[in-house]
Amino acid sequence: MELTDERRTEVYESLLLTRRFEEAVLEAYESGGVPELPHLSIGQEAVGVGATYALEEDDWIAPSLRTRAPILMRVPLEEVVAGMYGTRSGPSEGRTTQHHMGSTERAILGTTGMVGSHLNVAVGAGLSSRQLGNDRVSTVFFGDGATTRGEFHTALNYAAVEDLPVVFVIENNGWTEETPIGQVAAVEEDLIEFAGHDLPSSVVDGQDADEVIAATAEAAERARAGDGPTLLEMKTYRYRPHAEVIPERRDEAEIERWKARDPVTIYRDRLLEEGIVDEGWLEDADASIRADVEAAFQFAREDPLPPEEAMYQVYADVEVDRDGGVVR
Amino acid sequence: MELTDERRTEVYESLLLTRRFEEAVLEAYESGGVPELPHLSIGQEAVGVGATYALEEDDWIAPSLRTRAPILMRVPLEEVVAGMYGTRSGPSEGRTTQHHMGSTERAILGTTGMVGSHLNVAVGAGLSSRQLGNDRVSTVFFGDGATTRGEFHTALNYAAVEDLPVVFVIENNGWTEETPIGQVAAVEEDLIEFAGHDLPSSVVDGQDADEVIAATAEAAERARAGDGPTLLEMKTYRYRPHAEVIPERRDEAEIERWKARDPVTIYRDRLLEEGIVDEGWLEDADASIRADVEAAFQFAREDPLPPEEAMYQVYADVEVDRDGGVVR
Amino acid sequence: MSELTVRESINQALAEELERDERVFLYGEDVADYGGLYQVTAGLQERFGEERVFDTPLSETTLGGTAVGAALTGTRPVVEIMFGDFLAIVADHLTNYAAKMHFNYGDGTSVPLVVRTNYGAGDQFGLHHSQSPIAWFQNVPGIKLVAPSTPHDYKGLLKAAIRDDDPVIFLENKLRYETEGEVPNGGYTVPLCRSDRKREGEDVTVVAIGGMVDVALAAADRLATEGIDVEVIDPRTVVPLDKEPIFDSVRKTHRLVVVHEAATFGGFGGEIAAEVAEEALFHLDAPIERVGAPFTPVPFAENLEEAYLPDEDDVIAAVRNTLGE
Amino acid sequence: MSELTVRESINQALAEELERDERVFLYGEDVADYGGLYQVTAGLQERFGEERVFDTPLSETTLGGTAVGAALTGTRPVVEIMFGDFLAIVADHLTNYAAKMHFNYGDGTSVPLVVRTNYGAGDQFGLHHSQSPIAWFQNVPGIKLVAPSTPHDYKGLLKAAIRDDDPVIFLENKLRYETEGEVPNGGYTVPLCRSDRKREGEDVTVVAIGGMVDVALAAADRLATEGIDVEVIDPRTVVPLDKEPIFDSVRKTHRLVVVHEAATFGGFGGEIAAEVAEEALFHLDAPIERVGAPFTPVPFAENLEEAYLPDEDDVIAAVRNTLGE
Ligand SMILES: Cc1ncc(C[n+]2csc(CCOP(=O)(O)OP(=O)(O)O)c2C)c(N)n1
Ligand SMILES: Cc1ncc(C[n+]2csc(CCOP(=O)(O)OP(=O)(O)O)c2C)c(N)n1
Ligand SMILES: [Mg+2]
Ligand SMILES: [Mg+2]
Repeated sequence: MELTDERRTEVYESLLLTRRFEEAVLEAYESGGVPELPHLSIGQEAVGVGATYALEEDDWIAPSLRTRAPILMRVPLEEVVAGMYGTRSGPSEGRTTQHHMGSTERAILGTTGMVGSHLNVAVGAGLSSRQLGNDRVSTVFFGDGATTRGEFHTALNYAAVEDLPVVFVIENNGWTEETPIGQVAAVEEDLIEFAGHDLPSSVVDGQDADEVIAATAEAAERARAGDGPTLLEMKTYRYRPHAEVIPERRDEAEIERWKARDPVTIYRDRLLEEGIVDEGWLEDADASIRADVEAAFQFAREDPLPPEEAMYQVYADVEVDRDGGVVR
Repeated sequence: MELTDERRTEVYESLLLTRRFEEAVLEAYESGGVPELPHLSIGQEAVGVGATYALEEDDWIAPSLRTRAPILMRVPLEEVVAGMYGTRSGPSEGRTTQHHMGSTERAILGTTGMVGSHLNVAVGAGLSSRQLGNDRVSTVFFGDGATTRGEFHTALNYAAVEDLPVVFVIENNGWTEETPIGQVAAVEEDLIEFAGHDLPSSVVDGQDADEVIAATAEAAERARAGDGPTLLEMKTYRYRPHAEVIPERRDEAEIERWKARDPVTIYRDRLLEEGIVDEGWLEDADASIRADVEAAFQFAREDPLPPEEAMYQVYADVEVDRDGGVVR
Repeated sequence: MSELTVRESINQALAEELERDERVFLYGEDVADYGGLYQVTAGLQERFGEERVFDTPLSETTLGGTAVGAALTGTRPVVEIMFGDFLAIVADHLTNYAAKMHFNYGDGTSVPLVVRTNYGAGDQFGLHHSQSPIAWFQNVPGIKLVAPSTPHDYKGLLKAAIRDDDPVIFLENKLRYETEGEVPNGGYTVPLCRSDRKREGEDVTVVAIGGMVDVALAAADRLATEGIDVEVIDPRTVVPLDKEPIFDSVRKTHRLVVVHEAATFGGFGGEIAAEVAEEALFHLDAPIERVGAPFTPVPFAENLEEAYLPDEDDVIAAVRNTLGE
Repeated sequence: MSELTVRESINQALAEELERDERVFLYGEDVADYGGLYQVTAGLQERFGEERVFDTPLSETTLGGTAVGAALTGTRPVVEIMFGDFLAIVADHLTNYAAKMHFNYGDGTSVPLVVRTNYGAGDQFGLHHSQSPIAWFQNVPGIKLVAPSTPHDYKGLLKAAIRDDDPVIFLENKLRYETEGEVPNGGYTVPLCRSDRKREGEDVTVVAIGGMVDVALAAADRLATEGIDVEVIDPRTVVPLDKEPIFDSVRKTHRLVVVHEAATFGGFGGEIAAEVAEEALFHLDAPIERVGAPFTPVPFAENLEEAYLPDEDDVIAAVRNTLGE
């Protein structure tokens, strides 16, 4: 994948959008509150941005509960924010939270609240690609904690056995809620050790969007060529607690160490250094993104709640009343 | 573990008992029929015999649906055969089939018909050992097919994370029902490749009881010393189809290749060669085992069916009627 | 019309739908070359190729998960779970994923998958290969549960299930794969979510599910010789439920017996009884009778399993009870 | 007596049982140092040490499987499954293992484990963290399902569950961890499998489950001001069910309303209604009313979730219906 200067500025804009969006979520949560409990990815932006950037627009993406960037890159901001507020213009008219949203048009696979249950689902998308003879790649994001579920083994195995076009992206932020992953995963060092499966795997610097893009692009190419799945372990970190109700208990020094490798800063400095952008451009970009985010929140706050009928979208192919009875 | 001559003749007797027992099951099935559908382990005897022999009598054993030897080594023959006939003297008074039997006194963990669901259960027995501060090791047998379930990953991981006293024994007979394991497991060569987990693992000649004993004894010692679990892959083969209703579709040459390394013959020849037994002893042993097996079948055929009340053993701590109502 | 077994009628349905729609594919443990443990898919791989009919690892969560993923992305997977008991292993993917994604999306995306599995006791397969798992999913909005009774319905309902846009658990009674019956030639379907009156009668309504429809009909025949005229309703799709025909029948007969194979307590029969107790209480001339298994796991021993499984005599006794006999 | 929250009463029960019996241990995701997502196990690791209270990987099948194995081999695991929705992931170990092993053994071996989990909507946690999973297990012989309502019962029932030799799913209503109530000091237990009359009344019987007991009692108070005298029965253990007190109450009041939080269709209320329709039909002066959620996943939006969740007004309307008002 060739990264022109223009493309790299887009990458930066996506990083910044993700950052500014989540900062706004945090602010909104801490002032008036937001109905959807925030599980912020601040600090992890390069993983989602880089991987999504390396893919085609119609490649399937199966986000984890924390993967925010791909959603922001593919879905209009207003819709995402409305999703958090549970208002009418959200991705499911308020039926579900925004971080489980699915959209076939945007090639986002809806997920469940069961961490890791989406891995085999993403493999199923790969199966569809094979059955339909198209070359859509399926990329699934999941945390380090999810690697200790059985789904991790079975999904890797099946994708590898069938050489399906799937890219597995571990967002390894070192923690599964309040437990350090090292305490619950029987590996010496890296989680890819788990995968004795016959598939390529590598560890990637998840703070560096360019590294993420390169690794994902290579994996996607392999998938598209019919050479099967790849496992990528992206080392990253979240600056915030698991969810906003949970107190911060991690080591201050650990947090600071990671902040010194901030993915937005790394990318900004690189663009500056390479003379691709200047301070003026950066300020403009930031201002415009902030304005967009602000407008989206404004929109969502004014968006009405859904009508009660929104709830009754349970079956696609039959009309059913609220008591489970078929309407003739 | 020191193997005296006497002990080695016991090993041989267990191999032969398992063989003769299953031959009798087959014969009974092909003539009049046996209520429990036989899933025979003929050809695989050395795995169960060797591993069980390497353990203490109160070490927990969690058999697979095919593991026959440990049950025969720990449970009176009459009871086992009655279990197949579903008669009153079976291990659960006819409530369940013999191959799911559990017995706390004989340290056999009851299993379910869900291949592989017992792996974490066996790990739980290891947890009990730790909690109770005893040194009982838990050994779980499972087929190659079971390694493609999520349970395999999660059980290995948890046992390794907690350094629990568990020995994992893969009875790799190359087939999962009608599918060759190579077709559904993404490994280059051996199933232990799956286990990138931080635990010792090795491939063992499952046709040679002495090898099985040595490997299991070492693993059990490690477990008892508090050094955690071991994964052993025992290469073996079943001579019969998956179950007796299923036609044989495997390559004749493959079957013959394995029969040339028959575990009973290997052990008999070795005992003869080393002068530990002579032909006369072998004949006597065979005759006596055959007589025992015959008597056990005779017993079971005459054993009455259970009384209907046998079925109502559902709760240990409350009396419940057949309609789920509590009896006051 | 031809005389087909249930096995053949399912096989035909699969073949016709594989033929009709390129998006349909079939997979599961040993379903391909071997043709499935019960030989229901025999010959299909040969006919449609390895890309349309294929085997999988021994991993039900992969079966459940990939079927959801495939269904969400434009194909129509038909997956075989070897025994209904194993649905417990895919309960997460069925309950939390398949059932909820249409609700979860906002663009009409649905989950057109079919999980074929079998259920039922009577062959001494023991407590883990004989359960009747309907109740595990009866309270899960978004799932469709289909349990046919005749070769005709098996074929037509399976074809409809494959064409249906919702996730369907298709329950095959493993004791009745050999049952024969008339099946029309050609590509008919039987609509989901429509119950069927399998026998018309005036005196007592019997609602029977899946394999118990045969039992109810046999009981009705025996009762007819004594002049007791039983109506037998077969819901066919149990979730969601086509309730009105049941209410109508009870309003006519004033008596209700519900029959299924699972334990009575907590079983789907309770739902039917409750519905009638709400909607048609004052039409009832007798307490509702439920016929089902005792609240125990399925026992293995021949005599115990026989005592466990509801049979004609149980249905007849229940009908007589409603008649105050 | 002290005034304790539900959270505190559960924590006390755990502490007392850990203290009393060396075989008891507590584990789950983040239950140890952190004290559990809902802080129910706070302080217990500090007090009882890392060998008795510990964290696990994010693997519910390990939690379910190891709890069964530990319970079969002499210990008494208490395992926390973070949300009741995740029971679908351990359904195999609960349904096929825990529930069946006492039956499967012949020597009296049982499976004394407790799965603590929470359930319930009302906090906008969405469709995968709000379900009420009772029905998933209501047809599973061998499991005990306990859903307490008051701090007093939470403590006493949990202690009894830990001492009980059968596998218990202990359901905590996550909206009510802060609910306060009188709890006796010292080590009482409340017996499993015994329902409790939470309010005596003459006119209508309301059987309410778990979190809905509060709702029923509040409705009863409001109705009392109009002279309608409601009796509220709390089964506490729903499987197996202590049926007689329900029948007795209906024989007295001649009217029944059943209230639970799960969807009405296919929910446990159907079983209760069916039992009454069989046992006490001619004592009923009005059709049985069921109050529950609509047959949809739990919606997220504030107004939708409010419309979804049964409330006092729904109970009051149902009671009025039974009175023909
Ligand atoms: C199956 C399941 N188990 C437990 C949880 C509760 N839970 C939500 S997020 C989480 C931690 C996930 O850690 P990780 O996979 O590393 O992702 P991260 O939160 O770090 O992005 C847990 C335990 C859940 N949602 N689903
Ligand atoms: C969870 C589950 N899936 C599928 C089956 C059906 N089944 C029974 S045995 C078997 C093959 C097991 O193969 P393997 O683990 O290699 O053991 P083997 O039979 O070779 O001893 C299968 C698929 C089952 N019993 N349980
Ligand atoms: Mg993490
Ligand atoms: Mg095998």
